[in-house]
Order: sequence, then C-alpha cells, then structure tokens
Amino acid sequence: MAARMTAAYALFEFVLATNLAVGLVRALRGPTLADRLLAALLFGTTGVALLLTMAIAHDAPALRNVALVVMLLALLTVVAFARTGAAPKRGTDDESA
Amino acid sequence: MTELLPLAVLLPLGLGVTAFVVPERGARALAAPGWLAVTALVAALAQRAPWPQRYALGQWPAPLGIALHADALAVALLVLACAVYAAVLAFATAYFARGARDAALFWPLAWLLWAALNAAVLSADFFNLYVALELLTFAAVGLAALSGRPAALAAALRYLLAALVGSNVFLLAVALAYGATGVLALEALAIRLQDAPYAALAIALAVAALALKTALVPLHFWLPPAHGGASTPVSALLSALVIKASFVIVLRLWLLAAPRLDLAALGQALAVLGAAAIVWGSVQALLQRKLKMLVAYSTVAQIGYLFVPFAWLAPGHPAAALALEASVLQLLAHGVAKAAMFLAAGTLVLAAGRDDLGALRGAAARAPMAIFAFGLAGASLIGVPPTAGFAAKWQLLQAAATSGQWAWVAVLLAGGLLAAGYVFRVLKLAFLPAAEATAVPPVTSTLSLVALLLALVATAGGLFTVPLLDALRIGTLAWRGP
Amino acid sequence: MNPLDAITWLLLAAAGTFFTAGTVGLLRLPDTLTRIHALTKADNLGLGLAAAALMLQAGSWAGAGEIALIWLLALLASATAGYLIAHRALDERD
Amino acid sequence: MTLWLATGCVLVAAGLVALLLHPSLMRKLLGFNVMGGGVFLVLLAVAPRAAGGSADPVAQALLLTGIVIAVAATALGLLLARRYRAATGRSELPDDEAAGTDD
Amino acid sequence: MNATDAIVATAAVALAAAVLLARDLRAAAMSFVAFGLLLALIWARLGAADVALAEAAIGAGVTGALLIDAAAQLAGPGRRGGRGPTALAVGLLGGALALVLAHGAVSLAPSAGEASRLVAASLDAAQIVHPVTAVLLSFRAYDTLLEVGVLLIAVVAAQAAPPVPRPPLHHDPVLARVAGVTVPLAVLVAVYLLWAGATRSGGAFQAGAVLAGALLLARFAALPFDPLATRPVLRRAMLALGLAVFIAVALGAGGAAGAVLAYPAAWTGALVLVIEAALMLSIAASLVALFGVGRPQ
Repeated sequence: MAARMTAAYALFEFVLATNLAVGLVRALRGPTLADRLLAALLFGTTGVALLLTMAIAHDAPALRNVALVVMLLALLTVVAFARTGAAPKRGTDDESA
Repeated sequence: MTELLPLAVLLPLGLGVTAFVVPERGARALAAPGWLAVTALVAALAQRAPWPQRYALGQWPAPLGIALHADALAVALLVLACAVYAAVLAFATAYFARGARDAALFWPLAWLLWAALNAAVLSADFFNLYVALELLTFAAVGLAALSGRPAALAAALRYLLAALVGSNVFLLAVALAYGATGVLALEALAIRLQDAPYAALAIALAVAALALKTALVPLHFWLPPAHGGASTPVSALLSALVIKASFVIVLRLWLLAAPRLDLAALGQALAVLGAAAIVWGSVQALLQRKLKMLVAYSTVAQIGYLFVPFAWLAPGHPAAALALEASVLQLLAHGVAKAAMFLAAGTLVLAAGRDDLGALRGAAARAPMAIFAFGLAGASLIGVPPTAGFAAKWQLLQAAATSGQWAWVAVLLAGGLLAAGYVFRVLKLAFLPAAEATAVPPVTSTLSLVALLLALVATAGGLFTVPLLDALRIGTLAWRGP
Repeated sequence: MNPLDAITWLLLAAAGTFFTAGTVGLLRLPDTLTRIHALTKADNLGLGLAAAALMLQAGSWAGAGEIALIWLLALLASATAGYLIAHRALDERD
Repeated sequence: MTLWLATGCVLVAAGLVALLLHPSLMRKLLGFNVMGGGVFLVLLAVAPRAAGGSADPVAQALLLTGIVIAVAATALGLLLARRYRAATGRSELPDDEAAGTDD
Repeated sequence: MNATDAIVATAAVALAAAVLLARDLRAAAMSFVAFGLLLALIWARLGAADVALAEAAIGAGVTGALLIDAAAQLAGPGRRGGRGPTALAVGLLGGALALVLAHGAVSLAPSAGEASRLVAASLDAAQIVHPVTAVLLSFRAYDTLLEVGVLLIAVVAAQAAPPVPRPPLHHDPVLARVAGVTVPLAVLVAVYLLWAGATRSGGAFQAGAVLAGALLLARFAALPFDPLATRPVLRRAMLALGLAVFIAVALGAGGAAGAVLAYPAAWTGALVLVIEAALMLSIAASLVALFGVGRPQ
C-alpha cells in the first residue's frame, strides 16, 4: 500500500477520533435523553467509519463485520430506547421521580 | 482410566440439564439415582490412590490445554459433597411441595451447583478456576433467591454484587499472572511466578477475592442474610459446601501456584482475620434473635478456623503439615456438622411455625430428634470429643503448640466457649415449657431423621480421624511443590 | 499517485469535512430537533463519502458490497432514530 | 501498551469505587461493567503480542468468555433488582444486612 | 501508540465517568452504549477483532439494550452515591489500587508467551484454522463448556425472579417496517458469523448475540415473529440445547478420540460446527430469556 494512502488513512482516523471526542461534550451535557441518544448515534456512525478505515488501513477485513454488527445493534438500542418511553418519569435529567 | 475426573464434572452437569428440561415430577425422581451415580463415580475415584492424578482435557497437555488435578484435598471435598448431598437431597424431597415453583428451580440448580463444586476443586488452571467460581456463584445466588420473597431477593442481590467484586478482582489477578508468565496452568505458573515482578500482587489479589467469596471477616457481610434467609436445604448447601470450594481454591493457589513466593505476611494477615472471625462471628451468633441467623453467624465464626492455620502454612515451617491437616479436617467437620445443624434448625423453625428463638420454647417436646441433631452438630462445632470438630481443633492446637505460639490457643479456647454459649442458648430454650401449643406439621419427623443421621456422621467422624489422615496424607501436600 | 488513490484522498477529505460539520452542528445548534438534522444529514453524508472512498480500496466485490450494506444500515438507523427521537423530543418539550 | 494499561487501571478503579459506593443497584451493575472493561483491557494489554499485529489468541478467548459471563451477571442482577423493585418499591438494598431476612 | 489511540483512550475514560456519574439512570445506560462502542474500537485497535465483534454485539449491543430497558423501571429516589469518610476511604483505596496496578502491570517483564506460541504451533494438530476458535473449542474447550453452563444457570436462577409485567407495546407502523427489514438481515448476519468462525473472526457467541438482537428487535417492534413463543418444555429444551450437545460431543466424540473433549481428527470441522450451531441457538434464547421482555399481546 502506498505510503501516501497510509498517511491518508492515519489522518482520517485522527479526524474521526477527534469528532468522537468532541461529540462527547453533547453526550455529557444532554440536556434531554434524546440528545444523549443522538450523541450515541454520532458515536455509532463515526465509530463505524473508523472501523471501516482501520479494516483497510490495517488490512483486517474482520473489522468490517464489527462495523456491520455495530450498526445492527445500534438499531436495537434505538428501538429499545424508544420503547421504554413509558417510564415513571420523563424529560430532562433528574432523579426526583 | 482417569476419565473419572472429567466425568465428576460432566455427570452432575448433565443431570442439571436434564432436571431443568423435564417437569418437576421427573426432576424429583432423578434425585436418588442421580446421587447414586455421582457417588459411585466419586467412590471409584477415591479408591485410586496414590494422588495426585491428572487429566489433560482434549489430550492437550498444560500449559496449552487445561488439566484436571485430583489430589487428596480435592478428593476429600468430592467425598464431603457426596455426604452432604445425600442428606440435602433427601431433606429437599420431603421439604419442597410437589410441583412447586421453588422445587422446580431447586433440582437443576442443586445439580449444577454440584458440578460447579467438583469443577472448582479439580481445576488446575488459573482462568478455568475463574470460570468454575462463576459457575459456583451463579448457582448459589440462584439458590439463595429460590423463594422469590423480597428478603430472599435482597439477600441474593447482596450476595451477587459481593461475588461480582470478587470475580473481577480474581480476573485481574489472572490477568497479571498471565501477563507475567504467559501461562495459566498452575504448575507452570509456580515455576515462572517466582522471579516475575509483582507475582505476589497477583496471588494476593486472588486470595483477597477468594476471602470475599469465602466470607472471611471483615468481608462476611453478605453471608448471614444469604445463608440465614434461604430455604433450609439451600442454607445447608451454601454453608457446608459453597464457601468451602472457594477456600479450597485458596489452598490450591497457596500450595500449587505459589510455593516459591514469600507469602508469610499474607499468611499472618489471613490467620489474624481468621481469629477475628472466630470471635466476632461467635459474638454475633450470641446476639441473634432468629435461629437460622444464629446458625449463619456460627458459619462466619467457623470459617475463622479454616484461616488460622495460615499462620504456619509457610515452606519449611515445622507446623506446616499439621496446620494443613487442621484446615482440611475443619473443612470436613464443619461441612457435615453445619449441614446437619441447618437442616435441624430449619426443621425446628418449621415445627415452631416461625423463625424466632422465642418460638423455640417446647421444641424439645415438639421435635426431639431435631433438637438432638442440633445438639450433636453443636457439639462438633464447639469441639467436644470425640466429634470431628474436636479432631480438627485438636490438630490446630498441636500446630500452635509445635510453633510455640500460645496466643492462638487462647483464641481457639475462647471460640469454643462462645460456640458453647450460642448452642446452649438454643438448647435451654428448647427444654423450657412451650408458651402456646402449636400444631407440628407431620413432615417434621422425616426431616428430623435426616438431620439426625447427618449429625451422627459429624459426631462419629472424630473416631475415624487417624485412618482418614493416613488415607489422605494431606500433610504430604505441603510444599511438595510442582 | 494513481487516480484511484487520488479519488480516495478527495473523498476522505470531503467525508472528514462533513463529519466535522455534523459534530459541530450537534454541539452548536439550539435545540434537539435541529440537532437531529445535523446528525442525520451531515454525518450520513460523511459516512457515505467515506464508504465510497473505502469501497474503491476494498479490493474485493464482497468487501465493497459489505461496506455499501453498512452504509444503507446506517441510513436506516439514523432515519429511525430521527423519527423516534422527534416524537420523544416533542413530548419532552415542556 | 502503557497507554492502554493506564486506561485499564483507571477504569478498574473507577468501576470498583462506583460498585462499592453507589447505593443504587443498577449503578452498582454499571460499575461492575466498567470495572470489567478495565480488567479486560489490562488483560489484553499485558498479554504477549502474537505475530502479525493481531492480539494474543489465548487472551482473546479469555476475553470472549469474560464478556459472556459479564452479560449473564448483568442480566441476572437487573432481573433480580427489577423484581425486588416491583415487590418493595426500593431500587436500593436496605442498609443493615440483617434486614435482609425478616419476612 | 499514536494520537488517535490517545484520543480514543481519553474518550473511553470520559465516557466511563459519564456512565458512573450521570444523574439520570437512562442517561447512564445511554452513555454505556457509547462506552461499549469505544471498548470495541479499543479492541479493534489492539488487533483483537474477535473481541471487538463480541463487544459490539454483547457488550455494547445486548448489555446496552438491557440497561436502557431496565433503567426506566429502576430509576429510583435518587439517594446520591456514598458520602463522608467511607466514600473518601474507598475513593483513596481505588486510587491506590489503580496506581499499584498500573505500576505492577507496567513493570511486568514481557513474558515469553509460551501458551500462545504453543497455540500457533498446534493449530495443524487441532485441525482448526482460526486460532481464537481453536482455543475456544479445542485447546480450552473446557472453559467454553463451563461458560455455557454459567449462562444456563443464569437463566435458571433468573426464574426465581419472574419478569415484571410491563405495558403491552402498541403497534408502530414505522418501527414494524424497519424491523421487518432488519430482523431477517440480522438473522442472515448471525448465520454468516457462525460460519465465518471456522476460518476468521466470528463464532457462536457473536452470532448468538446478533440473533438475540434480532429476536429482541422483533419483540420491541411488536412483530408477530417469535420462535421462542412455544410450549415451556420446548423453550427449556432450546435453552439447554447448547450445553446438552456440547456435553454429548465431549463424551461421544471424546470416547472415539480417546479423551474427553477431544475430536477425531477427520470430524473436527463438522463437530465444531455442530457445537457452535447449537451454542448459537441456546445463547440467543438465553439472552432473550434473561432480557425478560414479555411477548407483545
């Protein structure tokens, strides 16, 4: 693999990782649960991109399956989140239920 | 044909699967033949001295594969399990109502627990020990939660969470040891651990985790509610066997994996905690207002006797062999006695209608056999000759004498007196005239009989200590090393 | 460098830009509903571009196909999330 | 590897503290999972490196086993906790241990 | 070690903090999903594709869904975490442990890695191509056997606490459509992972988790598709199948090969596939059973 491409992948991986880190802020801040789910989803897409890149950069095709599984179970998480909406309390974070 | 070793695990495992799939009726019918099969297997295994015997699973020799390791210690535990299970299975058959939900769960869990016990005492692989411990923990927690009552659920949760801390810490120890040596088989570890940095840290973490799972004071907080709150057959299994398995793993690591490490300080710490456990547990037992909680705290105290010998379990120590024998004798003696005591206590509670010491008045008249059983078991816990308990504590005294450390003797005597205190507290109440007349359920006599028979074993055990020690030659385990 | 690699370069660069845009949007946009847009639009575009770039380098049809499938799944996931969250976000507004 | 080791140790400590301190049952289970992740990380980081940059197969197998056991423990704990909550309205264990036994 | 690794590691620690400190339980559960994903990334960066796969499927996926699902019910009167001297003591203890550990682990002399070298050397003898699969189902198959036992025990124990009844899920056309596409796909992926396990990353546990994910998705989306909705005896049989088959092969094939848990060389591939298939089904059934999601009315 051309050295240039390795550099490109490394750079792209770095950009994605930075995105992850910055997206954290939203995951930490909320304020609503929906926002946290959004952040988790951002993690999902970014993480998948990262996995796909690594699959090629590090020549580990198995990581593609990881990305596939991540995506499939991200759907499960989203649905579970939506389906437990009928919770004793809702809205922004506080435990004074 | 050492195939018997893996079969000792796979047979109860298979019985558990069967008992889980078939309806309760079938599972109940399975109890007697199942016990016979496993016991016959263990008997055949016990015939085959000299120990230790090894078995390479899948024909992959350690350290690539996992080896089973049957030494005298393991065989002693296998036999103890057979004895206790005989009583517990018989007791449970009468105790649980036919087709009841808790019965339907008890049978599979009991078999799976037996498989876990055998797996834990036979394994000679650090990570495999972790898996076996998980098997043991999950089965025990499930049994503790059996009744599904809120109190049982709380106790089971407390038990589970404590055990999970232990599991993670134990796995951490495995990680460090594997990183340091690149192997998981205990003998291979023993050779490489001696010069590995932080080898002692790995062993110390593992021992701490196991102390938590064995409920050594001050890590005992989870035990009384779990053992005292469970259904009676379960209490017997948990108190007599489960904590013993995690203790055997401590010995296993001590003797097999770390013979070349200097663990004197750790040993002293364990011994001191053991002494503390004897005093603290006995005092708590004296203060309890519920019979089964009293018995549970007595377990906390008796665990102390298991750990005190670590004061002398050091390479080349003159009392090492004596100490090891004391520990193993206590293991067996307490296993039988405590199982008998819990079965008797459960029967008394059943006869009295509620678990409350006050309700014991007149128990001697209501359930004489149960009281007798309780008394005999108590005698063994106190250490009255010629009970097995006496033999164990006598061995311990000799070890203390050999090493000229008389402070321990004081602790042992104090423990005996306190034990006498809480046992007689129960007996005194039992012989007082009953406050109110209570209808005694007919099943009581059957249950009492089972408890009594086991208590007799605990009593007579002491008479056979010498042949037993000759047969096991436990002492030779000390520092034979790999 | 050969044209294939050059295209990959460009696509990855574009993808990176869109990802960053999505993240910034998630951070800066005023409320949940608009943030949904940031994510579902920009991020999936970014992932799409990245997927395209990597498909060029996948080397095997199977690999390329799997990448494409993953992207489609991502679209489905974020669309669903957008739909569901929009509902929840609305009734969480108070 | 040092980076991953440090990360693992921090996770272990954080998870352990939460597991011991948090009164809420679910938070304890979260702590258990975080601690577990840390332990796995330490295990994989100290394990010998296999050829070709891929991790040690033995360590990978151990982690797979550990992950399955962890999910089983979490699920069991959550089920017991839910049942307990439904029966008593509490999502925490009573403070004094003996309270576990009266019924 | 490079910048990307450093960022990922930092993010993992920050997310752990988010998981442990979030004031809302569901928020904590949500953060845990992201945390699991980050762990999967870490495993991938450490070259442990099999673990990454399992983490994505089990750690982040099923566990995350479990936590999100439970959080709604367990959100309690928020007595905040321990205060006072105990908290301080435990906190210090934790910190100390971290330091000692870190120092101990770092100062470990790199071991020769004897076990893993033996694995590499014995792959041909084991007749299994993928090293991790060889360890899981041949060299250390006993671990795996007991582990499946752990899963079964968890399922049995869980029956002491029957699932708390929950409100029936209303039919949501969009969800039904999405699940209608995803569930069959997930089933396919599960089978693919099972089959891939023989030669590449993958295997029964990952496959079983993905299959469980599919079943749970179907339930959450209130799809009529539910293989587990059958007579209790059959359901229990499905849960026990994996362990039963494993034991049967361990003894049967072992008898032929001359040792428990050994395979006759010619049959290794087939037997391993049989075991893995049975395991996949039981693991999926167990995870769903442990989830305690009532079937839609």
